[in-house]
Amino acid sequence: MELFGLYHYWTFAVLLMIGFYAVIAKSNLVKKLIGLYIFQSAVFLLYITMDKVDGGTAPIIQDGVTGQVFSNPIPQVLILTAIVVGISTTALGLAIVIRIKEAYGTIEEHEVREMDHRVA
Amino acid sequence: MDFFDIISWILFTTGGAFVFIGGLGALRLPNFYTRLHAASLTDSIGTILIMTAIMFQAGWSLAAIKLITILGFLMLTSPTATYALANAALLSGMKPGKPEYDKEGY
Amino acid sequence: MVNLFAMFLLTLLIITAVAIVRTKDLFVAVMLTGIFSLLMSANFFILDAADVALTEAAIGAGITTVLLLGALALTAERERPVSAPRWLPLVVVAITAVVMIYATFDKPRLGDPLAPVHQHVAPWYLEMTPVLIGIPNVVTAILGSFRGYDTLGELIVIFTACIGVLFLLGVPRGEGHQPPGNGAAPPDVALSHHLIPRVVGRLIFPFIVLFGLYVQFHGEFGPGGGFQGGAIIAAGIVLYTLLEGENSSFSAVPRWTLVAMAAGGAILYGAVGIAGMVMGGNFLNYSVLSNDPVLGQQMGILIIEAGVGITVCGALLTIFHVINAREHC
Amino acid sequence: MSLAGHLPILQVVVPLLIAPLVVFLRPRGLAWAAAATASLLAFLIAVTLTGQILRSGPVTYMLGSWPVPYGIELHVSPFSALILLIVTGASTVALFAGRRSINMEVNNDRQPLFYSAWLLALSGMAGITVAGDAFNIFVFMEIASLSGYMLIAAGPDRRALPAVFKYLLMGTIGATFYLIGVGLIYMMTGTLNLADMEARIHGVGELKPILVAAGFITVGLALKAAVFPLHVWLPNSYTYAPHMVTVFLAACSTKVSIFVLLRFDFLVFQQNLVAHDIQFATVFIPLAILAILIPSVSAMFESNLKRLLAYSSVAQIGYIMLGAALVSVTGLTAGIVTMFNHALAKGALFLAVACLGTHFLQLRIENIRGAARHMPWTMAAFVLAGLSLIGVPGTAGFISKWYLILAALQEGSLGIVLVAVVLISSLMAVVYIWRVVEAAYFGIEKEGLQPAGEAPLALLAVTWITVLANLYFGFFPSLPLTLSTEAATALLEHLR
Repeated sequence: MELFGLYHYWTFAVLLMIGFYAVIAKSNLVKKLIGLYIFQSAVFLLYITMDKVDGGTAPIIQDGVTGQVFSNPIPQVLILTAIVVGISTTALGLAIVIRIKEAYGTIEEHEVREMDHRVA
Repeated sequence: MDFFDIISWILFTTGGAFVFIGGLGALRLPNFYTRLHAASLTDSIGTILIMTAIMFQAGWSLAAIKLITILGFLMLTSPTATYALANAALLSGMKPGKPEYDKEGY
Repeated sequence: MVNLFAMFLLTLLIITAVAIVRTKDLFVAVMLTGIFSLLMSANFFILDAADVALTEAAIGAGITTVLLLGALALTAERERPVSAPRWLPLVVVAITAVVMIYATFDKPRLGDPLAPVHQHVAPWYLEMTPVLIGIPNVVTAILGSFRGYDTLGELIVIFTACIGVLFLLGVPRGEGHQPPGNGAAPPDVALSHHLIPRVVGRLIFPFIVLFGLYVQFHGEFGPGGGFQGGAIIAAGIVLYTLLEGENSSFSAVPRWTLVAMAAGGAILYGAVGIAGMVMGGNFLNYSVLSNDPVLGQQMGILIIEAGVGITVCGALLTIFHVINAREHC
Repeated sequence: MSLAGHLPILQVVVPLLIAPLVVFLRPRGLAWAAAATASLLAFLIAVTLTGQILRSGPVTYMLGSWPVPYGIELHVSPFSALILLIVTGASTVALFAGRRSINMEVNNDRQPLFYSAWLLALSGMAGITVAGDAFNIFVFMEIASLSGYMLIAAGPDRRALPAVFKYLLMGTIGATFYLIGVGLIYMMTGTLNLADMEARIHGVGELKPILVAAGFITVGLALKAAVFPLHVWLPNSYTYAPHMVTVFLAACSTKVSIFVLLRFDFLVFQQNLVAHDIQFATVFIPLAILAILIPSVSAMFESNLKRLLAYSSVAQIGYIMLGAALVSVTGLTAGIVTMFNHALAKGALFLAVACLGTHFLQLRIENIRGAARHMPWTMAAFVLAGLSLIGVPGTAGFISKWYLILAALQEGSLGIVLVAVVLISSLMAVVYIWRVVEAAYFGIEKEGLQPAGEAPLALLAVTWITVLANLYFGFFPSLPLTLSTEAATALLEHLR
């Protein structure tokens, strides 16, 4: 079952790269923000892949049942925080994109750069 | 393999078949409205069958009650969602009836 | 068998991500982002992370898609192709990918109980939570009490995003209902001609808020807590705003209460921390809140989860209303 | 426990919990008053904390009274005391100076939000400096960055928006790289507490995930700290931000990221990776040399005042990294002292530019020609601060340049090259400071640009206080030096 474990890590690497590529190569600002969101979501996958234990369940300790193997709770706590960081960054980025649209009339980065060069 | 397992097994397969047919329809049918029919198929009959199958698996417990409420909620919202989708499409000028592809070849 | 299903979901995840990057129509990209979050949430559930799956579904699929759609309504719909050289980004991405794959070889096998992650700190939490805090859900115990300082920081992050969006998109102070710009209250452009969705919406709206409250206060016993509860209630009120229109939504939840909720939750959380300090413990020490330490911990966690829920709900609603109101001018 | 015992947490919590309150203070000037008092309080806490640390060594504080590796721990070392002084000092100076200048740039009904974000940026940076937990640093790094983006986006010029969007993208990628690095370390050691991490990383030091984690953390933090090739977001962000925000962020925002970078590289990774110090040196010395030379050249040909000083900031970060890359006690001391002295010099320069900004809308060299006749005090402050930036003896800048040269000379043949680089860049600094001074004193005014008179008194007074601090620490550098030497020895004690 070695391949199955590595598959999780390789998906994380591929998703990271898709997001990273979208942020660098795309010129539409909203597409860049979506790429950034994919980039951050990939990291969640890395953390949650760590917490799996064979035969374990979600770390909720029922009173009656004993001898139950639980998955590791700490990466879940960290990722709860990271998800909210992701949406906060996306929300602020969207507000900036809306302001750019109103100030420049476009949300394509190369057009914004040309308008700045023409003025400067 | 007592009696409940057989029933839930049957329900699972028929529900799965309906979902598959719905998916296939949404892919292959020519224009928007016919595809909407196919997609709504998975929402209605597919959900009912699979939910009841899970209920049989869960037996008579708190989980079964939760499943019933979920089923009720889904039965209320998914037809409304399909209606809202069709209504919005109609309002935005997509004429039903013409079999060929719509404006941008959706 | 489950592993096979997990691999199927992961491949679907990659396909969706590639589709998001390649599509030219931004609405399609936003819808695919919603699907991406849903697949991510399903994946988390298979990896035994129930709390995170609920949060990812509520915040990732729910609120992020609504915000992206709101922003798209104000900006462009299609992405103009650009003929920039593609090789530089590809080279950079390729190098980072090789580094990442290189790192995966010595990683512990997935699910291996002997991995270092499960040896050091995790077993202590799993043993001591029933003893020290006495609530079943270990994740909420760690989130609320053992690493409560992180959650306070987290609350402040979403509060910062809320005042950031408020500052940038300039919603005027709360007096009166007239939105910014043209002054006169615009006619309710709500989906008046969508009668059926309005009726059904009005029917299920109270149940959504009820379910949100259930998730909020059920955080100690099952997956749930402040973040998820706040996000679900916010999604419910967003649905109400979409169906009934902006003005009736503000009559239900006035604008200034939203900012008050966003700030109030953070202050409530800090106040609990300082109360612990005043009563002799360190910052965020709930055991000193009452004579029985375990009861004190449970009381502390309940209050701060309420603070988290209030702030998350207030912040997400403020961000939505600001983007939604912006549309009129 | 007495109040003195709670100082580390009060340092972060005081501005953190006053920020949500400031949002409700609508009457004119009340928001500014609350923010100024909170910042002053934070500065006083930092000073008492520094006194405590000088007397009794590093202070740790357990949050929620949980035992060490299970709860979150705050760790205040001499190095963090120095950074706390820089952060709270810069914020207090900028707030007390900038009331009129901020009124000009941010309209009144949005000022409560502006000052709330200011306090959040301050508490975010203070949170990073005192944190002892790797993930906690990420959370407070996000707080500091998000509020920083908002403060920069408050700039009146529309070009602030694309600049801050690029900063948001690069900052978030940097923070996420850091998160990946922490995740990989957590995967191999099972702990997030920095002190605990050092101990447990021994056995797994050679495994691939730890090497990749070191790479990711260093690149992510270098991106946030604007180290040379990754600094492209800095010039435009500081140019188009409001003047007071530039004063605040230029003095401390990149230094906090360098603080975390050095802590990780010298505490967590240093002792475990064989030949790490040589890798660190071979990577960062060439980068530092490029960082010192290329931005100085572009500063020489830059006509916008604030972008000129922003390029010089990137060069100064190059000095700090050069000092650190020498991996010796004097080298590290030089790097850390440069942080303190650069904050003083650059803060004073940007304050002087803010004084000019109250009268000139376009802060370009050709626009401020002949400004010295009408604003003598401002330009005098600019000259003295410029001397400190160049490193003329008797000013704070000289101390850092002196220690840098001392450390470089210990490196033998390579040292000669480094000393040459430091001297060349000092000459370049003379050139671009002189271009401004010459235009201000000897240039003929452009017609129709009559500045009414001196800058507002509060702004001018605070500028002069900072300039005098520059001179004071030039003659009596004992405080920053003792803190830096203690920090350097703490960082390098593992190596011996």
